[in-house]
Amino acid sequence: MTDATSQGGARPSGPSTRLTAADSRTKKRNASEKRFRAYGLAAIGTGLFFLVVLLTSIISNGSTAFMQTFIEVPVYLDPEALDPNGNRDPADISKVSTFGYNPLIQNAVFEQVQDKGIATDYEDAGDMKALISASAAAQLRDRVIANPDLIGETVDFQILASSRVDGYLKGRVGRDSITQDRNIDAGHLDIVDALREDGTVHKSFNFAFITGADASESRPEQAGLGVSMLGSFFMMLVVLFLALPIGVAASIYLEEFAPQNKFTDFIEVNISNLAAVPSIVFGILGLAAFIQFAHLPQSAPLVGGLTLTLMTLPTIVISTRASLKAVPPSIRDAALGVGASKMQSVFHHVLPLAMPGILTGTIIGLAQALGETAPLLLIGMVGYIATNYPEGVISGFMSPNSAMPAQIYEWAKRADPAYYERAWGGIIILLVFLLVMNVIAIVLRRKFERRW
Amino acid sequence: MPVLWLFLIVLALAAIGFIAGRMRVTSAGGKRPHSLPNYYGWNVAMKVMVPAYLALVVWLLAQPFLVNSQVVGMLGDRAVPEGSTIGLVMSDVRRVADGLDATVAQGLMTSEEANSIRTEFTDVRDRLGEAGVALGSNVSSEVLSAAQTYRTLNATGNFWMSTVVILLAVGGLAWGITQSHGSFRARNSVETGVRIILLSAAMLAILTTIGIVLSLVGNTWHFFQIYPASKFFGSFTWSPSFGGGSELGIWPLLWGTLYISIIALIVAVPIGLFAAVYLSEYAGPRMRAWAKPLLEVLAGIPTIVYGLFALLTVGPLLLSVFGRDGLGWMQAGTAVMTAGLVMGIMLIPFVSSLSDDIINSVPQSLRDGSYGLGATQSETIKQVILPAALPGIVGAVLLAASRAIGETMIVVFGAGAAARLSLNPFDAMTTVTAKIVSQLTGDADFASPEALVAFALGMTLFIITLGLNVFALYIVRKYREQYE
Amino acid sequence: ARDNVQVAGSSTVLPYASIVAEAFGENFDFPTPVVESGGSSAGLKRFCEGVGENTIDIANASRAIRAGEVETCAANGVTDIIEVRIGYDGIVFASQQTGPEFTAFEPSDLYNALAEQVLVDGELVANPHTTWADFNGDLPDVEIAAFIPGTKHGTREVFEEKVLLQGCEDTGAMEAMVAGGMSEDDAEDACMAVRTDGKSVDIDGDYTETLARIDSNPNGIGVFGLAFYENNTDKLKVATMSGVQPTTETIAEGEYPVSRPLFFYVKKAHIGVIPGLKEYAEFFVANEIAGPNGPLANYGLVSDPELADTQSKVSNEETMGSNM
Amino acid sequence: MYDAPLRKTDVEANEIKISAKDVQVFYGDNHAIKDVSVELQDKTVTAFIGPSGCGKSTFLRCLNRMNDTIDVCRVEGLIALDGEDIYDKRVDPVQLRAKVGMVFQKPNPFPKSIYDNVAYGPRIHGLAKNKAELDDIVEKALRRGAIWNEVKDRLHAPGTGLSGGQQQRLCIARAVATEPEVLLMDEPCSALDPIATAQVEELIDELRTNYSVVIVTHSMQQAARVSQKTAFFHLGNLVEYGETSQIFTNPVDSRTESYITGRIG
Amino acid sequence: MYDAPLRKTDVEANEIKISAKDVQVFYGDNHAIKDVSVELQDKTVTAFIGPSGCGKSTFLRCLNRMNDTIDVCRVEGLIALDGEDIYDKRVDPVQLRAKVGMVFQKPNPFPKSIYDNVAYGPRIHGLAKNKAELDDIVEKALRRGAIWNEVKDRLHAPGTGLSGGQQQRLCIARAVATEPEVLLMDEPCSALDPIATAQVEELIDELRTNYSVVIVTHSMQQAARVSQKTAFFHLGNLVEYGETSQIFTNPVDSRTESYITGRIG
Ligand SMILES: Nc1ncnc2c1ncn2[C@@H]1O[C@H](COP(=O)(O)OP(=O)(O)OP(=O)(O)O)[C@@H](O)[C@H]1O
Ligand SMILES: Nc1ncnc2c1ncn2[C@@H]1O[C@H](COP(=O)(O)OP(=O)(O)OP(=O)(O)O)[C@@H](O)[C@H]1O
Ligand SMILES: [Mg+2]
Ligand SMILES: [Mg+2]
Ligand SMILES: O=P([O-])([O-])[O-]
Repeated sequence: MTDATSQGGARPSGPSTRLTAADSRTKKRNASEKRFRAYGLAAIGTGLFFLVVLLTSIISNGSTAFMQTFIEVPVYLDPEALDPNGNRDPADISKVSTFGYNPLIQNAVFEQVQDKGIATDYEDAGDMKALISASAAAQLRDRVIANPDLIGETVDFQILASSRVDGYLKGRVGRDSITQDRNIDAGHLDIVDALREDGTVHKSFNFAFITGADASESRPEQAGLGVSMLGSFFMMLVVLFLALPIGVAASIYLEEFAPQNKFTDFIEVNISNLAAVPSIVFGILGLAAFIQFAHLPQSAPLVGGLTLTLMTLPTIVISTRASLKAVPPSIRDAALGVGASKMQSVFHHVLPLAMPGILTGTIIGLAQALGETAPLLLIGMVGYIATNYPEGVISGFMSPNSAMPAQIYEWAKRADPAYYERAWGGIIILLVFLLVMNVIAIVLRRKFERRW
Repeated sequence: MPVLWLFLIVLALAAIGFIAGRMRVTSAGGKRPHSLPNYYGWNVAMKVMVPAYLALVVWLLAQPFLVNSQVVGMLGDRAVPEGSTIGLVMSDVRRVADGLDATVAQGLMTSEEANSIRTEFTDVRDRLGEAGVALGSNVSSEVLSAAQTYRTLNATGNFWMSTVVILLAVGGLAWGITQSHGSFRARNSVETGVRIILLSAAMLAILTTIGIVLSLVGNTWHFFQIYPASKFFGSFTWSPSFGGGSELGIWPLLWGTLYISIIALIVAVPIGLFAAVYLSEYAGPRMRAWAKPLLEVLAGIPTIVYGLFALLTVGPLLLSVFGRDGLGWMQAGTAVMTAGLVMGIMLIPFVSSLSDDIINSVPQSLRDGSYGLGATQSETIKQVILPAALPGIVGAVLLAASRAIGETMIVVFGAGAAARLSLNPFDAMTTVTAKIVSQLTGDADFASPEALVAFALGMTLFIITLGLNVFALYIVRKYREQYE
Repeated sequence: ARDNVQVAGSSTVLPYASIVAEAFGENFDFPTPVVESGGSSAGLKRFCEGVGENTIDIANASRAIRAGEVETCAANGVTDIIEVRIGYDGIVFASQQTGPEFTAFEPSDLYNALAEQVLVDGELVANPHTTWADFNGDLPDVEIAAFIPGTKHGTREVFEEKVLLQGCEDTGAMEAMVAGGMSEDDAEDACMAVRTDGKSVDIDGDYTETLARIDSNPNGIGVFGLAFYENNTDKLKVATMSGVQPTTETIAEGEYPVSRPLFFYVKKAHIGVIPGLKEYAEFFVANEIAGPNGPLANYGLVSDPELADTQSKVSNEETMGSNM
Repeated sequence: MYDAPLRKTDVEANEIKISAKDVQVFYGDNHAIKDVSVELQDKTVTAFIGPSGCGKSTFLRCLNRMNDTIDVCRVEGLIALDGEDIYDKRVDPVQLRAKVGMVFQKPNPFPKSIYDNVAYGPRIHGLAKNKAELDDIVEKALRRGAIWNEVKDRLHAPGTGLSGGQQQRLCIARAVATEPEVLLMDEPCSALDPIATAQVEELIDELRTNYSVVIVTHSMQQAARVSQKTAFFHLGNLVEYGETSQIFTNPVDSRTESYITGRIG
Repeated sequence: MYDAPLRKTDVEANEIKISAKDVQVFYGDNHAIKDVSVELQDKTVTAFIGPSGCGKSTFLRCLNRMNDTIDVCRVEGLIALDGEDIYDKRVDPVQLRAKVGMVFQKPNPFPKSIYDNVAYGPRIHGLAKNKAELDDIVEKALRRGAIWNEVKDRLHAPGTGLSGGQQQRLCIARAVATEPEVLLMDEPCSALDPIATAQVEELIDELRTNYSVVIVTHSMQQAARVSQKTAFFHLGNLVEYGETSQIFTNPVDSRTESYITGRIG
């Protein structure tokens, strides 16, 4: 074939080779090119395929969480039960506990059943309990305490149906499966069917799932993600405003200023090692450092944010350093040559060019922080916590709260299958939250991208 | 003066200083100043803020201690009821003091009243209750007077704090402004400041490391006192049990960690790299704009979802191929393979996105050089671009590997909880991290080796990964010296 | 200053604690207590960290506090602890609703299926059984696949002691071991050793994971808490143990053998300091909450027949170690 | 297979290697090459001259489709190599560039060793059967690039650690190592000292016996010395194209004349 | 011998601007500059000539401590600017580089607009009080860089989209915009056509009235045309340094002579 040593350097195929007709070697190379390209496409395809599979299973499992079954009934607010002293004194009214409100609601539903002439074997209003969410009494009580004048009147009241009823309408609970169920009977389902006919029982969009607070095990129908979303929000604020600047600053120091010595090597190794520390160990650290040592409040998003900051830092540092490294030295030279200081050359030229990588690191780091549960376990943000809206910004950072992934994790563990659907629904919200969070970074990243 | 106010005042002074410092050099005329006017501004602002805020922080940290010890001294032992501690009494004191503050703030009590009320004449619990401050019990007279002292001390402290901070700020302002003349090297001064900031940011990594070591070392020590290190490092069995007599050998867990991480990387690195290469070299801008963020969603899906995905989808799928009905290699859906595959999927964006950015910043002239020689695009990528981007790609892969080592949920759901040494990737195994979590959140006596082993595991893993990182640094260095 | 009650600990107790906390928040002027999960051990550890606002007030536990833990507590100044038993957690064996007929077990069946060593024809051998019918013709002839709590769970201890050990004695394996020269203690340990060939799978996660395993394996048998089972009766069917159906009643009466008590521990020093602490503890054990008709029992807690004692203990703030 | 090379020096007889017809190049809205038609002969050195920014590099890059890599760049018109339209859809730019090699204006060594820089092309084109053959090819190329003596002791040092002129010669060596039929050289001697320049010019002369060479240069002397044909570009137009001797002694166009006579370098 | 017009030359009276004494430069083990001592005069153009790879760029980069950025590079000996040791610890390299500007061998525009490329230096040095003044400075610099006409309509287009020669002139404009006292130019005309070269040479001549200029060039003619002093480097040694006219007409060292006479450029 080739005689590479011959004078003048003969080519295997003279000038006559046509450009459009490839020789065998070119064919091979082109085939390998095609293969390579196909691998790339296949890799992206695989990634996207998994994404689609995951998203479909998330959406198909979770979309039902956004609909909820309600019962709409007029409730008579019996003064005898709610204000035994008859003086409308708020202090007295608030002495009546939720247990006092339950019969009123059960009566209301039972009357509705009788008014509509629905045939049923139940004779006692108390039997209606299975249809009604335990949250209804608390809701009604709040409303009465806020407006004691309502007592004695009949108010139209939209109450949550119990999770079993909701499950029945969503097809999760079937007539044969309830034969084993202690909480609800076939007779109840007959009533539900009848009430649904006339619209007393209906499904509608459940804003409370997005905005509401967590509920106890026995009230899945009431549980919402709103409060823990705020928890995540405040944590992410902490992470973003600490991890990003600190991470970028540390990277700049290490990549651009640090002298090459044992000490900076030590810092460098430490940072990459921190990336491999299991997140739960950061929880141990957070508990020791922030709660036990610094006496910050327990279960507070501030502490969670600080802990996650420490966890996210290595990710940001590693990606930032990688992209700083990729900026060609001639750019630095150019800046130094016109008399810019090192600091100026870094901040004016190198950093903007490294921005895409920094933003990528931020996106990935924040995504990781947003989805992390394990460290929160140890600083008290997992469990039954997200029950109250924080009042104001300071309490947003300081008062006990959970976070979205912790809430979802908690729901996924709960026994009532109604929580299973909510866990998936929660994941949908989490992903939307993540996307919203990332859009800014992605848009910025596209702005900064350039080739030179 | 509330801290926020103080903070804002200093900030305002800094702003004034900035403008003044700037103005002084710009209006001076004559020779061109050493640095840009803004640097003089920043120099003054820095001199206003740094000492003042430092003092503020130190004061805020120290004052509670001092006030506390004063009040504690005043209370004496007498005031501490049986079974309580001075610490708890103090938190009662603080709560009452805060309560009085809140009541005064809401206008339910005058401040003289707050300082003079006595338990004998007023039901303090009730009065505070009106302001929405709940107390656990009735307030004793000692506590109330201690709370009143506490308030006065704090008020004095706050007064002096404000004075000192403002004085410092003003002093800094004066100092900074006198410095603001053309020959002063303001830029160098500011840059030194910035450099110190950068260095301290890097030092945070060391602080974190020290923190981790400190929070692990005590309990690890404890563990090795009740469980011999020789067995921990020497035994090949991991079988904790509540009744005692557990065997806690780390090897099966280390092996599981290694095995699962390797499989995860075998999945993630090629897919991620190929995806990155395609995105940065082949894909059109539209595709890139969409595919990259979409792949990044994979990194944002909570790991519990991956865990469930492993358990419910991937496990059964693998079982149908490699299980009894297929090749017969697999006992159950949960296995190293299941967890590794799913973890690999999660790690794809770690490799792809970062590498994409790095590859994208390889100068175009190198590509041109290669195309000009008649190289195909893939040859260019394989032989010119990837080597040039290698340091960054190594970083991305290390990051992914780190994530793989640290991951829990996927292992718990996907790999099974069996600790065993086996070569079969279709066997169930578990990892160090998963066991740290399970032993830490388990039911065992927290002073028993079964619970404390979590710390020893954490410590060991920490040291091992440290060693690996030192090794990686060494390799990267060696490689880097060859080129560039 | 902290003004909410801070609770941490067992994830088994968490559901009940959350129901109580929710009702407490609705009906009292105190803020809703914060109930963290994280496991009995972690909860007690934080409980014993010391007294003061930055430590928790109550630890939930699915087992009694151990002597060593009490010592650590004392060393850290946590001396006065009120132990509150809230009821019992039933532990049940369940399988897929539509799966094979696993309806009745004896401890010996589970022993034969899951132990490391079993007695076959009078000989102690490594467990050779692959199907349930291998040793008990009444059981379905399907492959053994059991999902039992991992070694982190207290339930595992109960399972080992009340089922495996019992089965070991019932089958005579225990006797054979002792006869074979083992000490009593070693024999007990051997009885409780679970086979490691993959027929028995440890679950380190929670019952949802066990349920998912059973869902994907029709022959699977799983160990669940009673409350969990009762919420998932549409998917699971429960087996009797020694002929007794597990219900809150049979467990309360002591007929169903496999159960464990649940507790919470109150730091007495915090009573009077943390607003609502005592009220919460009292509310938890009040009849309308923890009684046989209260929401906790409704949810699956086996209510404690001696609830009245507990109530008086709480209201008198009786600590452990003082005369009870 | 391959017949022994014909050594012809007389220009007239040479066939046309590359022909361009009505070529237009746009960078976005910027019309950088306007209506250029030219026929470049085989076994000939053609020089492109013209003031900076007139489009010499741009046009050169059209000849082996290097412009494909610039997003904003759009090429119209017909360019044919051996009669084949190189912008034809079926044409593989890779094969084209293997035939039409290029030395860039800014030296761009790969961040690899000097050896690997040169061996890169022969490796991808499979020009060597074994290591020894490859070593040979590398040495020969470096010799032809007039840099062998300077780098023979540091073949495995990075190519980016060379001086500017050394890098430029390395890039020349790299380009000739793949034995292209046409070699496009964009100011190959801009960073070279006179001696190195002479060596490169010798190389160009040697290459001419088998291949065609197109060289962009700012040095009239160099154009006059090495080329047989010269093309003068101005503001994107090909103003004049012809025998080098004629262009330098007797330009037709006034712009050419003023460019040449205004010469200094 | 050499006969291009020598522009004269009032060398005598100028003081010494930069003095180097026993300078050694190492790249790792590679001893690139050996024992160089030289005194560069104020208001004078000094040319560095010598074969490729002899250490001209390296020595040039020592004069404003650009070598600090190369990890493996180590400088020994004394270099003083206006009598002050520039490698003294107390010396701020930034201030030094503001005084001693540099044009690099490979054009390296920032990936920013043309305007921003030039305005960057004046901005960080605070040379303009307002936008109008800055515009003025930019325009003046671009004019001095002989590129104003080509870019005045695209000041906000990226500097990286210019032709090679245009980039080089942009870099010259960028360097003069900051008004350095000493300007180091590493082959500033290598990619320039004769006309642009003449314009740059004019600029250099103009600069000389106030500043010192050091220029590395491979063109003997250029060295002869623009410089008053010439230094000839060979294999890392400063072989000869003296009046340009003397070096070119009457070199002392035989190596100088053979380099000059072997000229082709
Ligand atoms: N970054 C570097 N690392 C290692 N060696 C280098 C580096 N830069 C230059 N050298 C070596 O130092 C010597 C002098 O290089 P220098 O760039 O100063 O040459 P020069 O005179 O400018 O040549 P040219 O005219 O080709 O630009 C050369 O042998 C070169 O290979
Ligand atoms: N990538 C690009 N994007 C936009 N415009 C460009 C680009 N490259 C070149 N140009 C413009 O096209 C015109 C021709 O440029 P070209 O590089 O072909 O000039 P040239 O003749 O090679 O000049 P020089 O001798 O300075 O290298 C110039 O006006 C230049 O600014
Ligand atoms: Mg050009
Ligand atoms: Mg040079
Ligand atoms: O969470 P547990 O301690 O009950 O297993």
